[in-house]
Amino acid sequence: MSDLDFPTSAETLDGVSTVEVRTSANAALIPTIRAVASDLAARADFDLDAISDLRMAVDEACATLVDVAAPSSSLRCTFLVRRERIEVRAEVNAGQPDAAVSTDTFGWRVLQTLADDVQALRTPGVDGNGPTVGIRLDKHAGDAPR
Amino acid sequence: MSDLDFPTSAETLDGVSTVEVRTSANAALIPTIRAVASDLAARADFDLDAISDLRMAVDEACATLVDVAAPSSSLRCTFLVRRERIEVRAEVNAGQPDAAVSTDTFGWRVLQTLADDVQALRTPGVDGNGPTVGIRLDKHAGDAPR
Amino acid sequence: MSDPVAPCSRPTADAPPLRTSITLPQPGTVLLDVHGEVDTLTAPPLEQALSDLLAEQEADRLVVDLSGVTFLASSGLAVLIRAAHRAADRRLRLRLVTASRAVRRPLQITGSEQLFDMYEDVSAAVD
Amino acid sequence: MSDPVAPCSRPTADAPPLRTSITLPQPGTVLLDVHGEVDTLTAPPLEQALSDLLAEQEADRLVVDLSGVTFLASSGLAVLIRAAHRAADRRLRLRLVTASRAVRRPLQITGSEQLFDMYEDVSAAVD
Ligand SMILES: Nc1ncnc2c1ncn2[C@@H]1O[C@H](COP(=O)(O)OP(=O)(O)O)[C@@H](O)[C@H]1O
Ligand SMILES: Nc1ncnc2c1ncn2[C@@H]1O[C@H](COP(=O)(O)OP(=O)(O)O)[C@@H](O)[C@H]1O
Repeated sequence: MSDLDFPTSAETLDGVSTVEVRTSANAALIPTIRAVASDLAARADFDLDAISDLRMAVDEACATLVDVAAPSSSLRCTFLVRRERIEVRAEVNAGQPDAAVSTDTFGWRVLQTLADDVQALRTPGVDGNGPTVGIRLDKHAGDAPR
Repeated sequence: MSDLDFPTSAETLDGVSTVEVRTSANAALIPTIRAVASDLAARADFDLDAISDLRMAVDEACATLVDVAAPSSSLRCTFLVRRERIEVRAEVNAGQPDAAVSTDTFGWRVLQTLADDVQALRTPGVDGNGPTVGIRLDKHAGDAPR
Repeated sequence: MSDPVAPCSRPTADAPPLRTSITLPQPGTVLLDVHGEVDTLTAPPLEQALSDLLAEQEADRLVVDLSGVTFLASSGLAVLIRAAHRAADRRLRLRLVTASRAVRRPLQITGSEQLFDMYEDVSAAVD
Repeated sequence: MSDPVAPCSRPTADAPPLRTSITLPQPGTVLLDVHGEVDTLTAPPLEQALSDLLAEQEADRLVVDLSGVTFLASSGLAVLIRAAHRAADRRLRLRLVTASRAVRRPLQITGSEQLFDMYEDVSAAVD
């Protein structure tokens, strides 16, 4: 696990477009985050398999995090759209002090298959707050013609 | 014009789902915000005309704001999804001290036609910063069968 | 392709984003039709619908039509895989009808296809 | 509906989200085909394409096929309306082919339909 280094504003740095989506940590809002993932990948000229994979990977990451999020907390998902790849960072404030992303599940294995790179992130909570847990993933545009 | 009272987190209060999207204030990212608007309206069972109108209204509001945004600043767009209606608040930090949303344009007249209610918002800047300008709009789900 | 006329139709409980229904298109064949998105919220109603399908003890042909499914998450895959194992206990293989990339792709990349008999349209699957 | 064979095709400059091309399906008729989303970024290339269409002095029938347009913002509407005024200066009415709600709805709610002759398919519009 590595430290979280979460971008807080939505600047364009070096041709990177940033889109940050923040919702209540509620599974009912994950479909909207999936829609953002699909839209960004389609506009970044990802091939159809890569669009489908990114949509599923983002869903998986968000579903995993919503499961450990503190009640009434929020889910933050940032898309860094680069040339030929999209990096996604999702995070929540966890409810339990020992909360972490489980990496021994079927879902995590699927996530590893879908993304080109995936990492679980964790920053311990301060002052009795739960830790911040997150998932970072990278997806390349693919090369099949659309 | 009224004061900005912008929600900063994405809580669910009283059955209101909140989705906040933050991007660089760049017209190239407005299509993604349109996609969020369409997705939320479709899932909230808006009729097809109302989905189309909300998508166009959100586009218009964001395009207007991107025009007055300070360089390298961000565009923040919050969707409050209520029963039978969606409220949208979009805002940017403006570059010029006297910046405001123009309400004497064709675009603004179209926006008034598309939304059930629309308001220009403005908070003066402090310490030599430009003002924060925004647009709030309300759209009802409509009643045509889908 | 003619849609089989259902002699018996039982809509199962469904949250708005997922609609399922079970029909008996011909003797010995049971067809579960699924429409919508299968994600963490809708995997449980899909699991219930698959249990209803597997409860048809007389049937020797179990068909799941996923043509109307527009998204399939790992939680949905896991439910399908569990149903395949339960069918295997009865020496049956589930027949899946998959028309779109949104369904085929998750089955492919997880190597789960081998657990099912795959069809591209429902008429071939029930035949 | 048979697509008219183009004796002359000039693709105009386009950002990826908007594709335009002008063809002469028959003597006196010029057809501008537009594909993509017309918003604040792509209204300028549409305006250029409409200027090219209006520059066809020999033509007495100017057709804009918007069937491939998936989004039309007020900036795009304004460009179409300006083109209608320029056509009116030549005592011509632009013919618009609109197939989807994404295009029909903005024209309807702004009352701009009256400025154009509206068609539902391109073969009727060029005929
Ligand atoms: N790599 C895999 N490929 C195919 N099926 C798998 C794989 N891993 C697990 N499964 C199946 O998926 C189903 C759910 O797995 P399970 O371990 O219960 O879920 P989780 O890991 O999320 O707790 C089980 O029926 C299991 O056989
Ligand atoms: N309410 C309206 N309905 C139809 N067309 C209009 C309306 N208002 C303006 N227009 C037309 O739209 C075009 C653009 O309007 P204009 O005033 O130049 O844009 P803006 O108001 O954004 O500066 C003009 O050709 C004008 O005739």
